[in-house]
Amino acid sequence: MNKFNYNEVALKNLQIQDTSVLDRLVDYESAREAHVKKDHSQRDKRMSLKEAVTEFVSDGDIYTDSGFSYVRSANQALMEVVRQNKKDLQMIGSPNACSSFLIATGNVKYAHASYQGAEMRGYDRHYSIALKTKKFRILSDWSHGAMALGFKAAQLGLPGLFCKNLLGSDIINYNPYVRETQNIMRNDRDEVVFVPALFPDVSIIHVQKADKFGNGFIYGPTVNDVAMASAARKVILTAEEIVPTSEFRNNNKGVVIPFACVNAVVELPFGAIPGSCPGYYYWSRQWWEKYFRYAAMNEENMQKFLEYWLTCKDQYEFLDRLGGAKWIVESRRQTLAAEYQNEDDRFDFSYREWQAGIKPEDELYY
Amino acid sequence: MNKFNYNEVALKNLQIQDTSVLDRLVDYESAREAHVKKDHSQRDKRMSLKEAVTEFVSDGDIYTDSGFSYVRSANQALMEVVRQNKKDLQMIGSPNACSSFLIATGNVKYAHASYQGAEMRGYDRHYSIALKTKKFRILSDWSHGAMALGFKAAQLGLPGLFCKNLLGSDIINYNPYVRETQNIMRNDRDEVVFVPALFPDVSIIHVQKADKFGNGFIYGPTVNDVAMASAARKVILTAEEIVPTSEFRNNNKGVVIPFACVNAVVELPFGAIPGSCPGYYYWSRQWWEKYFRYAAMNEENMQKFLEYWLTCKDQYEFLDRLGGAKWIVESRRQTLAAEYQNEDDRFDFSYREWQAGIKPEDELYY
Amino acid sequence: MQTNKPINPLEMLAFMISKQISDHEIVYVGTGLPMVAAILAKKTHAPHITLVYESGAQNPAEGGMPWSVGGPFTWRRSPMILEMSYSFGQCANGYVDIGFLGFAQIDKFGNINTHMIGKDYLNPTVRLTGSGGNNDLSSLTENMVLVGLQAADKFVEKVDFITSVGHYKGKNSRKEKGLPGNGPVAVISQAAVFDFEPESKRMRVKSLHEGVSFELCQLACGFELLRPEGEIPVTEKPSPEIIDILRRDVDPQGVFTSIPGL
Amino acid sequence: MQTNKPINPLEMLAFMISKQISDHEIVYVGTGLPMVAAILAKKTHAPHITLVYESGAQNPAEGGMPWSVGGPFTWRRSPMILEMSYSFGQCANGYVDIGFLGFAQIDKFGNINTHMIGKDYLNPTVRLTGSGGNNDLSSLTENMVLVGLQAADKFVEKVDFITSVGHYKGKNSRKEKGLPGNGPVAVISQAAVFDFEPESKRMRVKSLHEGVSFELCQLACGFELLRPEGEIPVTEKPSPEIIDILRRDVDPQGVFTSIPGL
Repeated sequence: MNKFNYNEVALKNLQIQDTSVLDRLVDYESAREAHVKKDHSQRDKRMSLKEAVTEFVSDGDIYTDSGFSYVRSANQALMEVVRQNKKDLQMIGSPNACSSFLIATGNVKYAHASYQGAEMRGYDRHYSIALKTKKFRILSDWSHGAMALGFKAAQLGLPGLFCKNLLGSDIINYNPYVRETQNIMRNDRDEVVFVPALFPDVSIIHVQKADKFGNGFIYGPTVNDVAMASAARKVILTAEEIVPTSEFRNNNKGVVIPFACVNAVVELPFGAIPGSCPGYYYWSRQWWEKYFRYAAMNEENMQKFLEYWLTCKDQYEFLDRLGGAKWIVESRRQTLAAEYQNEDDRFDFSYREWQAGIKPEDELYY
Repeated sequence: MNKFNYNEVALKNLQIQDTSVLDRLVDYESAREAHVKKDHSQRDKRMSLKEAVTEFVSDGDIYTDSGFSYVRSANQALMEVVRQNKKDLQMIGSPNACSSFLIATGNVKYAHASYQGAEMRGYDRHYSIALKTKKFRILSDWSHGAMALGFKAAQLGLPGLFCKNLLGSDIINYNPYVRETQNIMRNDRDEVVFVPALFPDVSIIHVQKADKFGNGFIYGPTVNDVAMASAARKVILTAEEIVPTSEFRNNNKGVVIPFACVNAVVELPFGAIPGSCPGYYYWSRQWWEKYFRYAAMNEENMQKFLEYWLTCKDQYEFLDRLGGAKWIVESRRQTLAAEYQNEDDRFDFSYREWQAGIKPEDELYY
Repeated sequence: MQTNKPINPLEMLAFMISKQISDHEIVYVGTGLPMVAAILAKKTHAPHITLVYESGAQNPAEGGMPWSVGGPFTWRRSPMILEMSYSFGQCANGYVDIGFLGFAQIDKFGNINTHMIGKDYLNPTVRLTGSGGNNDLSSLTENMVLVGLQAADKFVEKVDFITSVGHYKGKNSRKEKGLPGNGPVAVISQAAVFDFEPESKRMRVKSLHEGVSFELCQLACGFELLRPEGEIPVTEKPSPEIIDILRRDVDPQGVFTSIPGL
Repeated sequence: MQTNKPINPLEMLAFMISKQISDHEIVYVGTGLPMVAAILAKKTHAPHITLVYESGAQNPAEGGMPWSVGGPFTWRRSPMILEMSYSFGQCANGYVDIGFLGFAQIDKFGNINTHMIGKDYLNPTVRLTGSGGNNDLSSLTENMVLVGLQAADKFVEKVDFITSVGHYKGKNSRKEKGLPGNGPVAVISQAAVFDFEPESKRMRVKSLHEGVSFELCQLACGFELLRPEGEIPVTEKPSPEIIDILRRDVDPQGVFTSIPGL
């Protein structure tokens, strides 16, 4: 008998025969065991990105990363995952907008899907093509809210919870983890959806500031990051800056990641590029436009695009290709003006969109 | 058929025949309706304490208040509830340590009990006596964690959730709302406890700072206050200070109560006395000692004690009886030193404990 | 920006969406036109609304147009930012009055699809974005407004995938299914504004845009549309003052409301 | 403070509790003696521990002794303070290594009562505090240490009310019931330190305090105590250095560890 009770309709619809690939995401016992076994002392956990990914990302891991689409995603750490060629990964996140290149590179084999796309820039053609050509498989389909609740349940120490999200939708028929059931509190008919707690193997979280123990500070939307840090069996924190703990003691309002969850602290300035990091830099709008409008159109484009960008040996090389010193200064000015931390009165956010046929000299990645 | 499915064993053990008294706490539909009907605009909600309690506390209401035992409880607002002689109230909170005087005054008829006592100063004798003499009844028994999850479920918009708290304990046999059940996610035996979302009628929350719209800022532990603000059908905010919204826009890390939940904003300096308010004043240690060591010993003492303290017409009169100007200055110095916001190097926290037989001139309420 | 240029279809759409917003409401917006519309509403007939976003951002200070719901313009100088689970929780709790959603397909009961085009989930003609917050808003928010392009293969008898339940199987079925809120109250396309007939909960023309006949509207729709009693009104057009505000104050660079060549 | 004064029972208790704490642990403490003990541990053999509290306070800067778990000494200059639900959530998640609880009654499997004395819930002899966080810590934390006064009517065959499950019905029943963690690993009284026999999970004397015989200890216990193999050790006493640290650095005013007249 399988320990886990999966939604049979969804298993059939998704043609999942071997359910063992699903187990770890909802195995709260093994997650707790992993949490218990972490070193709980306030010790120096700093290491290089290379070391952190080598030690804490394994083939087959269910991984998630931080932020919201273009914002504060752990892009540079994910590129190290590609460099180290980790295999058979499962991706999960709400959204995972920036992760589809890990499908193109062959590192991600499975997705727990909630949203993949470019918001108003449209859907991700590469994702659609890759799904049809079986480059990866969807193991479970979600809404943002339901997935967020799964992470939140984990953080709160709940085996699962009831919600009204997903009720009546087809998503339930393509998600082995959730199902419709009756609200236990009611005698009259009151359908609810059961969502189990979700435990990624590894959460890679980019933050503005961390101390060497792993207390992490996030400015701007935290999205699901605090929950994912508590839930994951392993946590890598990449940070724009490492600050002394006293900074957090003098202002505790921003600390959201507790050190005890964290396995590795990586000082990684510009760790979110080509995405944005609130307070530090704006996203590279042209880069994403080129990604979605050129690279994602077909496999050949994608490989050409990634060959250029993923051959950077670190974020500094990547930065230089984005525009170097000028990019650093401009993108900082952009984000601060957008955040209204700098005067935005005469600030001009306009730029030239990336379009097919753009001249190389007009490719400026900010 | 009753709409709500109560734990039959608990109903029997608690001798609750008419279950309608239980319904509102778990009626998420009527709570949502109340939330929908609130005026959601950012309008000036300031009014006097008297007006707020008149308008938003009704006889029979399930009420809760803020903070944690001595800390940031809405004591002065509760005293106004007594002055206005609201009847048949149900109290709920984790803990409700400061509310037992509302039983003595006859305002509270029912308790959803989680903890009543003085921590290391012992249990609350008055509460014990009042229970035995049927001055109030317990409608449901809780642990802090399970109750906190009930409020949290409400804030997250969940009809209910599963946890491991309470499992196997007698608390379940004295709580009509919870029960043991099987984890839906598992085929093997995995018992969990179902906890429904909890919706108080009115949450009275004391905060350090609020704007006139009801955005509330809390410094120090927030405990369950954010969840209770989201859950309650009505919310009264009392605040040490009313600040312009721009203060929150310049530092959003402390705002925790969203304005949309709030019905009334009351400027109420010293609204937590005789309890403490972090950043503003320490608690009156002797007052609580006298409460637990003298007043709580028997009905006569309690009535004498309350006659003295509850005849204050407002918090200023109460302040004067605590020690007036000197109390204000001393208690501020105490809390800032304890918080390490002031130098504590030569600071002496010692004081004379209230003991039976203490001379009146030694009664100094700080 | 020339204010005497005739209104273009995107501007018209922004205006119609804005009219769905009443003053004093809390409005859940995404990027793109609904965002433009909400800010237009705020600058015209609904100055007291509060904008909230899926990223958890709440009530930003006025500024530019966000390109992403996680971007700074959604949370610039916000008094608070919620975690995502709480951002949807506020909908479930009844604090959000109205939300806006796009779709790739819609059926006559306002059930919508943002998942895929095709019949086989494992091998779709096109895989789209998936739900994101679409399902959550539809499931939890008090009132929903759906905005999308109208064509016979987009307004369909049966959507290829129900991402989000609107009025489910019609009549009282949404409520019976256990979903809170009123479901979709309006659908806005480039041809018409629709509401839902109160009894059957079937989509009904409420007003037709200038120059669009009911027959034309029906031609661009894969299911039978209901018509209102009496003559069908023409959709209200914005006054020159409102067009002016839209062009000058809301989207001065025309990022969302300009059409190349128009 | 005279450091050559003989150790008093409260100081002894604080020392014994402190010995339950290993270095590098995250320790969930309440007010009173466990608090004193945790700080003593931190200043002696366990400098790298982190203290967390039911109020949500985490890892306060060193300072005075808190009178309430919500009071400033539990969260002074804390890097973070959790909401209560998350404070217990960290236990459920396996991040808390050890917690300390008091009790009014305990049975041989370490199930404890802080609710009431008497047989009738509706009319108890005495109503005590109720659970507070007692049940939550017992249910969720990896290892629990129980601290209380030993007497035949407190160490009982059957507690009047099970506030918190320890080893439930003995043997593997805690785990079978679905509770995480190891349950109680030690009980500390004024007479002895106890552990639980690994197979039956029944309470067993681990060491007896100086001057206490097994027979005396059994007399002050309402159920049959197990004895360890061989000679029962005498409970370790603190060195003069540790007594000195306790009196001078941990509780200099003797708020928790002084006994009037001693």
